[in-house]
Amino acid sequence: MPPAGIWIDGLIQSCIYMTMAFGMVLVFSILGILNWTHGQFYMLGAFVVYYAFTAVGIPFPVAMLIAGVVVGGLGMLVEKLIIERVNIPSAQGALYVTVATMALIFFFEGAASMLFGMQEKGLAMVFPGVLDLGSLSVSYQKIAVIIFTLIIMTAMYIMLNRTKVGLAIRAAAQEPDAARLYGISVKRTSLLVMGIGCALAAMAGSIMAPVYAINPFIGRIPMIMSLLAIIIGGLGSLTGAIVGGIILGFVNSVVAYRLSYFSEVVLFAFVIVLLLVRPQGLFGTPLK
Amino acid sequence: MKRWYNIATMVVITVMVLGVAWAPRPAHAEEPSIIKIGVPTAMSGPAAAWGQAGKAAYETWVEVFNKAGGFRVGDKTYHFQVIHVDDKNSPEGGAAAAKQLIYGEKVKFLAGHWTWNFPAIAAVSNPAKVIFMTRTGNEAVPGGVYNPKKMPYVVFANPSHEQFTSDCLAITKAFPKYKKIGILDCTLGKGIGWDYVDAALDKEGVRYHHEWFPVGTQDFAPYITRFAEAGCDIVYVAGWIGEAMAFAKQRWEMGYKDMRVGHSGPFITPLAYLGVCGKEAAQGFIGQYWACWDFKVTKVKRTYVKMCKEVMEILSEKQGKPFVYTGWIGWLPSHLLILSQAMEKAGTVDDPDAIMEAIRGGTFETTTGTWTMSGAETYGSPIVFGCPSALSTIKGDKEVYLSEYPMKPLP
Amino acid sequence: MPLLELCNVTKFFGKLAALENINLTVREGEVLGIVGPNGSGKSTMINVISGYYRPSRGTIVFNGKKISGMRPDRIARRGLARTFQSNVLFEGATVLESVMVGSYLQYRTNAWQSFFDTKTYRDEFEEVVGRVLDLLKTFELFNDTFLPAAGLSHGYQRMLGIVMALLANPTVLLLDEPTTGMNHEEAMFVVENIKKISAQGTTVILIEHNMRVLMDLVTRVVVLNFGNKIAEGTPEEVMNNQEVIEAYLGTEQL
Amino acid sequence: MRRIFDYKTLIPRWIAVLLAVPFIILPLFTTNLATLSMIILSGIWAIAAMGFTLILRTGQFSLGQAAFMAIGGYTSAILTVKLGWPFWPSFLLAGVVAGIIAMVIGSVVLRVGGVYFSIITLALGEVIRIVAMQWEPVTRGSRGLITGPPDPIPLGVFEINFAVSAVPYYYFMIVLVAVTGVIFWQIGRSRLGGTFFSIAANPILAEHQGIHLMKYRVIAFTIAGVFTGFAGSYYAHFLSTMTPYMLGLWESIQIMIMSIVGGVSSLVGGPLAGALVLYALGIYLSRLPVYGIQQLLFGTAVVAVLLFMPKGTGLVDLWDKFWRKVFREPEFYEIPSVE
Repeated sequence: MPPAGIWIDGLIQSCIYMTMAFGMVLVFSILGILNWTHGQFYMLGAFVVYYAFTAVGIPFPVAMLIAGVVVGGLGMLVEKLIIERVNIPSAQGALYVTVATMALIFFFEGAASMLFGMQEKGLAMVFPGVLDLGSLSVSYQKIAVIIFTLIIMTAMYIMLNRTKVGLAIRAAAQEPDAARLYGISVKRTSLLVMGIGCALAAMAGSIMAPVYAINPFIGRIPMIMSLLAIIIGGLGSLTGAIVGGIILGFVNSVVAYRLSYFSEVVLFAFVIVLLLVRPQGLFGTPLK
Repeated sequence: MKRWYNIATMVVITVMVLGVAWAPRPAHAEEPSIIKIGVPTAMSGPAAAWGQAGKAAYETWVEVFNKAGGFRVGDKTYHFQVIHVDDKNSPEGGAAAAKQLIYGEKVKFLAGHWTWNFPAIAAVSNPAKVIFMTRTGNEAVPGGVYNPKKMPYVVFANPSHEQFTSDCLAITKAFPKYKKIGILDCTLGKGIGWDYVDAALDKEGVRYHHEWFPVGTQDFAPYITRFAEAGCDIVYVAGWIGEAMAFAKQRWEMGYKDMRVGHSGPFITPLAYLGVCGKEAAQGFIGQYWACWDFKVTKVKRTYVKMCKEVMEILSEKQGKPFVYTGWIGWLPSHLLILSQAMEKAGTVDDPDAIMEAIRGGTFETTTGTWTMSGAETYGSPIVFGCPSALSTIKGDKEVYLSEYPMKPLP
Repeated sequence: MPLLELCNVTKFFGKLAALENINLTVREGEVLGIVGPNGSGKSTMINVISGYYRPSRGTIVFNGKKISGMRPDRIARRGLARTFQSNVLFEGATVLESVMVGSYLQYRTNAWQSFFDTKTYRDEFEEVVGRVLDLLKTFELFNDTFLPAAGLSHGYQRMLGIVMALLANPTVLLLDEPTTGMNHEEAMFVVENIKKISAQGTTVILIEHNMRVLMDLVTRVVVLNFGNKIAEGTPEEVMNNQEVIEAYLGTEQL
Repeated sequence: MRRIFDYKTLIPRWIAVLLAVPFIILPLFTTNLATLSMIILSGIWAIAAMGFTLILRTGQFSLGQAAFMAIGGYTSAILTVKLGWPFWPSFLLAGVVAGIIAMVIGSVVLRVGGVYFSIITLALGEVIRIVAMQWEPVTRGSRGLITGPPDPIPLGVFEINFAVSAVPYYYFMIVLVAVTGVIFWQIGRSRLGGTFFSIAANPILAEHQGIHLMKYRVIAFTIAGVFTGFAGSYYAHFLSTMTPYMLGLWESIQIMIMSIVGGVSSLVGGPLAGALVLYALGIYLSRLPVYGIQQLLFGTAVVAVLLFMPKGTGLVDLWDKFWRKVFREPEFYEIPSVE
């Protein structure tokens, strides 16, 4: 039985992967494409918060919201200017979107390393201090991570289930054609969803900014991890994304604790086997 | 009308792009009195911070060195010129950079300081009879790629495993109270002769525990816990800057406050650590140190100290804020000093064999002290010298001299 | 012995049974019509026979071989070709390309012969092309040979589908609503061709809404409703069958 | 008549040869290593991209191509360094091994389609990389294997020596690309290409026409694997080193981008165009002193091609347009006599 520190760590990781994967699946369920740039939006979110907090001196929660808005807007821009124009209605469409978003990975990383430099930056001063509980101790930052993630997830839940927008989104996700009949503009919905998804990625990044070091390349691992989380949960299933994120987070940290550096091969092998025996994941709808 | 405007802009853009693309590299004057030194170093990737900070320092130092009169061979005066090429911090990048420097720039000397792409660069430079002064290299262990018979044109400052050993010993000498040292490295560093480090530590009676983490790890909690369970009270991180910072921060957050952390690299600036780790967590963080004017054990020639200080001042003025990175001092300047003195001894600048002859077993004044090529009994090669593992630690927001451990050849 | 035989074939989608205990025997050389209101399981039946779906229960025997549960391509190789209602196009292909791809089963030479472009392959290729162009001529598609298939009218796309099915040199041809979306002339033209085909000894099973078409084409009719076979026999018998009339009056006016 | 499935690449043979001439005579003008190695490497990437395009022709979208390069590279590196084989046999064996592994993996993995296939190949690539990383005794882990140049080929009086200059590498690269190109071109025009095309265009219909999808997907995957393996082996020996991080996910992405931007309408022209243009772009941009600008402009260029070229076309189709303009070729190619 791993010590409590490992479980807390697993919880923290679950929080990132959950938030990331949720945004990704949201985009996938509406646009039907995987946004491979998701990790770079995570990175940009972290940088926005960093500068908003250190340079401008905006309080952290506000800075987080700002990051969400800014990067969400950026995501909408990407959707409007690139994805929408590249995503032609044919078998090839998804292919071109994949290529475009993957090219954007290089674009954003290059831009970030030009603008912000490659040196590690940090926000350790946001919630300094450690809560000491005798045997184990938790830093206030990690507590903040958990709280913020809960807030964001609840907000998403309310948004999706209690508001007209959310209704429209879910409708467009389940029955695009029917939704069109009911006068829901799928175009606008997908634009909105892209914004929300990227905002979520940015939020994840900004939550993590005080915990990890910030550099232009921090987006890559979370991107792949949330991809795996989605596969575990099942492509296109929102609950799947959350559950997958939680599973991945804990598995990641417990396996690393048991087998140290063999953890990554275990993860990938696990996902390959899962894809072969049950491609639809835990919650996805079975394929023909 | 508008169409013409568009076409015109298109043309302009194309011309500009082509201009940028085909722009010839700045032509290097080919006077005989300039010695070109190729420096394959990391300008991108996780070690970019070191590479970029180093580049500025090296170029300034070379200016200062040339201004001070360069060096004389026979009756001619020679100046150095350094050409940096990004090796993308990877072996294939290093090989490509070395090829570009040797065949493209026609350099006769390489001086680099990265570890895990040394073998690739050496494989390119050695057949071309290009003298490669490397600060650290992976493969100098018996059975490794480096073989003094096959690679007569490679000069080591100190191979990776020797540096790590010496660092660990320096730490344990500095803090006798720590009972067990944990050694953390990225899986990238697995193959660089840790078994020799272990042998040396065993001989000195130091207790240690190894851990490796996969590339790109951000979350070190599992490894911290494993170290804690192994009873390590000080951990030496042989990874990149970011990883060392993350480790220090997270061990603090997990409540292992008295688990001390050291790093195999020098500080760029302590402020980065304060930013990433937080003030308390960064206190007592150990890094490498090269501000030779503080050295207690190793004696350094005053002129060199003055030079280095001058460079630091110039750079501070240039960037407007104090330039506190001292890691560069032990690297390129010492290589170039050894090279210049060897050339003076050999009386030639373009006969690699003669120069290597002068280097073998010779004694040289460098920015890190006086070194006699002392590797003979270690590697069966007389072309390995040492470096002091000089350590510093973070106090407040300053980096202060801690201790040093003059390198002795390994058994 | 019967050429094609379905016994107790059942197909469930989730809980809902699209086909229930269908028993059917198809004799050599006949033209069998399958009729029924929308959603009565006609297309499902074709899909089950051609292997697109595997039946939940029951067996399908073709030429004395059990084909239920086989992959579609294996079934097609045995000489059981089909057309699709909508999905008939190779995206981005011209008519000729489509039929050339469709003529996969026409070749005896293997892929490597075609790769090395041997004499035998070239001869066979010319021969196949000739056959293909003749077929295109008979179906009035020759003038469009080099045009993108997507540009054809709906009716002609159907004909293209039939041509491709024929190129799988079938002994049984399954036609899924071959004449819907055609005007009367086109429909009649297709009917004529189907007659020709069956005259050459190919057994034809077709789904058809248009009773007039059915009447002068088929020798036997099977009526499906809610996945059950409610009647079987010559068109006349079926037309006078009370149950059938009700089933139809319930849905569409005759 | 044989041209119907590559009717979009209207380049007659003599034009193709004509285009090759400048590359063949280039070393007469410059033997500058930077230039030559740029073309050599883009040739290597072009071969890998051809493999990707071939797999794409069967409607599958592989994100693990660099892993097959790695397999090839490691095979020949291990054979030459560890077992002391000469280069040429190990080069051939590298392709064979990569092909066999591709066949085995493909016959398991190709069952899942679409984005699942992409992700599973991505994961496989990572696994192969990690294995190369951890399998110290054979692959020397992260230290990598230091490979030598190919052994000299004695030609009567003088001998072709790879150690001294890049020109032999260059010419062997040309040969390799030419052979691969001819084979892929032939595949594209033969019935095999047609079958691949049909599987990509409409798998269901193709299956009902009697085409065994799985079989042909595995064939395509294997062929791609073989040539990618060759490319990988040559890559390892040209860079004189083989490490786990040379060929990872980001290289797979690079291969894919080259193939798509070059244009998937042609099996050979597209990858060549994509690799040459994009790799050259990358090299020249990496001369700029500002770090990060090369990734920035690279991404911009790719997105620009995707946005401003007609959909479904890549750089190679620019040539196509030009050709039609100049020679008044019809949009859909007339078939030569059929009788």
